[in-house]
Amino acid sequence: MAECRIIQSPRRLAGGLQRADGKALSLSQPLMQMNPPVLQLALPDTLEDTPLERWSIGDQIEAGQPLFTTQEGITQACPRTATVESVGTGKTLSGSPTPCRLLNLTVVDPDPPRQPSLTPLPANPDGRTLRQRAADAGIVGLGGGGFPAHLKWQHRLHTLIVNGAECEPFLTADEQTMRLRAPAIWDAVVALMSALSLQRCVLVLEDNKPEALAALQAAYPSVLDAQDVCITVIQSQYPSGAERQLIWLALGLEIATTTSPVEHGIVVHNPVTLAALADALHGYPLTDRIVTVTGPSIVTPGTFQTPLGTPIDLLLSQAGGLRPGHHNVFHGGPYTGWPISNTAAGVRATTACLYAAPVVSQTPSPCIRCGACAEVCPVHLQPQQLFAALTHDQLDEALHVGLSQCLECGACDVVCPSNLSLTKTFQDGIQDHQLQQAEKQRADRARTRFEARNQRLLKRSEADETRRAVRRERSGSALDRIRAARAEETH
Amino acid sequence: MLWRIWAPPQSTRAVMQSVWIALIPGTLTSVWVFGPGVLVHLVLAGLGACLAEVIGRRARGLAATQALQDGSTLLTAWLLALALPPAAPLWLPFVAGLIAIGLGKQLYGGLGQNPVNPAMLAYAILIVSAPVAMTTGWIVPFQGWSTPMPLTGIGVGAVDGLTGATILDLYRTEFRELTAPEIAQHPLFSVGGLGIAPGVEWVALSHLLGGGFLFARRVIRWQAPVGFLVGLLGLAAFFAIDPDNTVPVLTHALAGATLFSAFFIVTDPVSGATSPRGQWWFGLGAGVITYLIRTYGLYPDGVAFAVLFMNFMVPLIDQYTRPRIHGESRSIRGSVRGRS
Amino acid sequence: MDWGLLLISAALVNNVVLVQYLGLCPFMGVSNRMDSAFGLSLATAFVLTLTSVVAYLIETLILIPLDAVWLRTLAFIVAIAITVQSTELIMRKTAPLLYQVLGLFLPLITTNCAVLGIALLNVNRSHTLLESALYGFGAAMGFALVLVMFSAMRERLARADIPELLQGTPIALITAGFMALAFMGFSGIVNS
Amino acid sequence: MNEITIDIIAGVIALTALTTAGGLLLQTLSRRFRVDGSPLVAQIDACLPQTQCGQCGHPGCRPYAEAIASGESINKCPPGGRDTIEALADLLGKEPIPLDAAHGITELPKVAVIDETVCIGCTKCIVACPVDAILGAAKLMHTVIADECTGCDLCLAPCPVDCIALVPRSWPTRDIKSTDSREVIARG
Repeated sequence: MAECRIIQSPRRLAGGLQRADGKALSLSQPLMQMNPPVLQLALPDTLEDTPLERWSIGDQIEAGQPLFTTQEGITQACPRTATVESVGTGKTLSGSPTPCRLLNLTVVDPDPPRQPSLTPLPANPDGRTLRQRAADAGIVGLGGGGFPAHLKWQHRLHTLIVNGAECEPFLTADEQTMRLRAPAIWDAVVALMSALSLQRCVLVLEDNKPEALAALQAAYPSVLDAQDVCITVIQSQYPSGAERQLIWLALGLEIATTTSPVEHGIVVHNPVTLAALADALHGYPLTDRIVTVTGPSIVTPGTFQTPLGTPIDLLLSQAGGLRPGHHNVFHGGPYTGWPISNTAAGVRATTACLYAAPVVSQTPSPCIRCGACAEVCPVHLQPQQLFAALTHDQLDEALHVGLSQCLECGACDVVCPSNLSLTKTFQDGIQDHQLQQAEKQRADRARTRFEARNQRLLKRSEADETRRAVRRERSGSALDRIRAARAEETH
Repeated sequence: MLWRIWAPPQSTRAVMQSVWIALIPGTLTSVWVFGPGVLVHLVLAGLGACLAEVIGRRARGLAATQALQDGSTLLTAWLLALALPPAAPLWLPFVAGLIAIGLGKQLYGGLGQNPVNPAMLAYAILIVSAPVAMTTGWIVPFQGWSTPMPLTGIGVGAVDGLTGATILDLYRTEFRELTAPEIAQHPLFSVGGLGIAPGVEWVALSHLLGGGFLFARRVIRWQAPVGFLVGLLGLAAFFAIDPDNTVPVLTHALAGATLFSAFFIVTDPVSGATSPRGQWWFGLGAGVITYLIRTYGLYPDGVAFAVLFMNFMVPLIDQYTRPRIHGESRSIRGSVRGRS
Repeated sequence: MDWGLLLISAALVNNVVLVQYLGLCPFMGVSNRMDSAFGLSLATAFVLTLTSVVAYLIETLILIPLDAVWLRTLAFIVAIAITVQSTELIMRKTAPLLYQVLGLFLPLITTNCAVLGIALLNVNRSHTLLESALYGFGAAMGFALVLVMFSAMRERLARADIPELLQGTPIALITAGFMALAFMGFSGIVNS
Repeated sequence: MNEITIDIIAGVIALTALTTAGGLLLQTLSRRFRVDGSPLVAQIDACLPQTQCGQCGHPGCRPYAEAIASGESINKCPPGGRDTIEALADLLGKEPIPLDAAHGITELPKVAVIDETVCIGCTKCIVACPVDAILGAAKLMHTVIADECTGCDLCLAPCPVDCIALVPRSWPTRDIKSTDSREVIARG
């Protein structure tokens, strides 16, 4: 058996946070299987084909059968054998004003699919087969991005980075997966490396996950050349798992914000995504994902193997429910999570964590320019300058000083002594900028259309004018002829 | 409870309070050296400052209590009380507190908005408009306890036990006739202490202690204080090649407001530069200008003017010392409106 | 006088705006934006140096021989106006890039009392030709320094929660006053 | 003539000579170094919201831009609101002024919708639309290309059956920053 190469990263983030990670909270319990009686799947806005036409109420759908396909080619399989209860519109997780279309299912057979619904792939699939399989099996970034995996593989790639950093406190989905499914992760690495002919693979782990490291080491497959593959251990620090930061920590390479890592031949995948990919190779599409339910307000935090579409309520009650009092439930971790307003909605592929914490009201005080935010900013922005510009209606200045480079990681919020909602302000600013760009494009289009119309009207009136002139001339000559004829008659 | 004091402060109030704590050793030493007048000044400056805060907030239709609670107003007053001459007439600290908060802070919209250091602004305004009260109210060290506080500016300097001169003043006036080693024979040097800047040196060293506390609590960074000391003492050391005609480096370091300013004035986050590199330049500039004013200027201790000048440089410094953003080839400079 | 000291004196100690209170109009008017401030500073540096020389030449070549020094102010105004206008015209054609930066500001400078003030001061201090040019240049540097500093400060004030009553010009005037106070610290550094 | 008079005359002659020479110099220079053309109108036009609504009193945004370039007030564009006024003030080096309420108030951007059951296919709205955002032909139902509609409301008046309505956009839009109309009234 080959030995796995383990490297200590010589780099550490300038900035970032080092706080108590709270991960033990949910890792003290073993992984539990969720068996929900109902499922609620939110349909993406843009669908290649809609289930509305294919399914009618009362129809039974087998587990693993395709439900719908998005425009990006991602096919979602039915998580469990179930009957269609209703298809309609309803509130989303975040409670955004535009309703989304929902597919409600009543589960018939609560067990996960036992038979592969797709044909298992041979040992070393080629790139095309692998891309097709990932799309058919619905493999998207399960770390939280939700970006379709097969689209990343369209680029010429040379390096695979497995993002096992899981730097945000309380999050344990990646760690639990690495502990329990290390062989599957390596399987996916082997398949990816051969199919995409990658030169190297770096699996990055934070140093607060010794169990995961041991599991990965033990499962290291002999087929992988230790020259090309290594595990890089980095210092536990938030947000070392952000894509560009991770690449820098692993390879010492800074990716310009105007380009994406795949354009540089580097693809980053989350271990949970890789485990799901390994299942897909054996013919099992993505039907379940691992969800951490944690936070100070959860009675018994833990990790749950959860069918997609499981109502959030159900998951929370499975974790012992919320403690008495006012609590917020966040989709994601304590720093990057956003509040869930509709807990009846179903779990998504990107739901890595549900974090519940008591509602705290903190009154913000004015910024005293202490610079604590700049100290922790992983991209070295000056959040206090961004904040001052945005709160005084100077979007252009905020963009000038790097608003669009903000990771929205929330580190500045944590350290701000004035309790300012910096990240929220930046998110709003970024959104405002996008709307402004859209407005500008509309204005430009309106201008061209207006000018084109004016040109057309001008041309038409000119054409009318010439036609009239021609007619006048012709009629003039006709008159002359008549006059001449009359004159002849009289003579 | 001790760990609470040592952990980095988590709120604006805690930041201000840690500066209070850091000021305690220097204040106690000042009382020991200059007498109880320091405490009276502290109270009067605090009253003036709070009055201005209340009036300013009320005038804008805002609640005054919340602003007083964050502790920044009292901090400004405290800094002023330590900067003013200990035997200055009693109206001086009160007016200084009023000016600092009224003109320096409230006009700009309160905490966090003021572009210049309120304490230094009040100091500069007063030294220009009340030079006698501001320069002659110095007590011979250790005689403060036996000296009555003057109630008005009249007669300052004439009262027994008062002296119109600090060590820096002494050097400035005596250089016309004497060399530095000769000046060091002056009786003022033998009052007590290390013989560098009698009395004041103990105050300065206490402030060093407080500054160390602030640094350990990560309330301040090293850049601004070190920049200031390098600027001031570096120039002093350079010109010390002519020891007869220059103030000794150690006197520059321990006399006047050098250490006090290094840790409590140039480190003010609101009116100072924000990035570490910017703080370094800010401190360095303030140090150099302080040296120039001390050596060549008309005013006895140039810190107030130097800090004020550098405060006006801060927007520029902030714009040109941003760190390079991760993934960018160079740092962003200037502002949108200054891009040309 | 030492030329270095002359420069420092003109730029800092006797700062044309904050100590001599000349050129306050552009100082308040063109400090809203930093790029304008840069432009005006460059234009002023150019014009001040040039007009200092021209004024010196008019003084020594025309006014003194004709014994018409009582016409100095008038003559200087005319000379400055002509110099500035012709500079603008020539620059517009020959150096369009430079004109883009300075062009808008050149006519403003014609009415900048700092320009006339420096020309008159040069005569009062009986500077030589080179000293006049240097003094003009130094004064322009001082003008540029405070203008750029002040414009950056005004940009910061635009991002501060200034009470509504004082927003804009009022707070700018107050701040300019404080800035003048800061420059008082330099008094005495160079005896002039 | 005494000496002082001679002095005065000499001075006046010298000054006159100086000014005349200067005037002539400037005249020749302005002839030799003439530059024409100004990109100002395009820059002003870029600040305007391109709704082509005519609320400013000009037939479209470009004509208003031309009017501004020749000195018209910058506060006559309600759809642009405060943002536009500030951008224009910035560009032209003027002080931002409140919106002139005589030309309307800033509202959330809207789109026109044709009630297709009522439309009689008269093509009058198609002629009125400044950006060709209405599709249709005579006697055939018309429809608005929502994505191209600027919400100018010029199609409302010509419609003989009142089948066009302005509705809020279905896609997210920026918060409007209108100048407070009360402020406009207060300042007369």
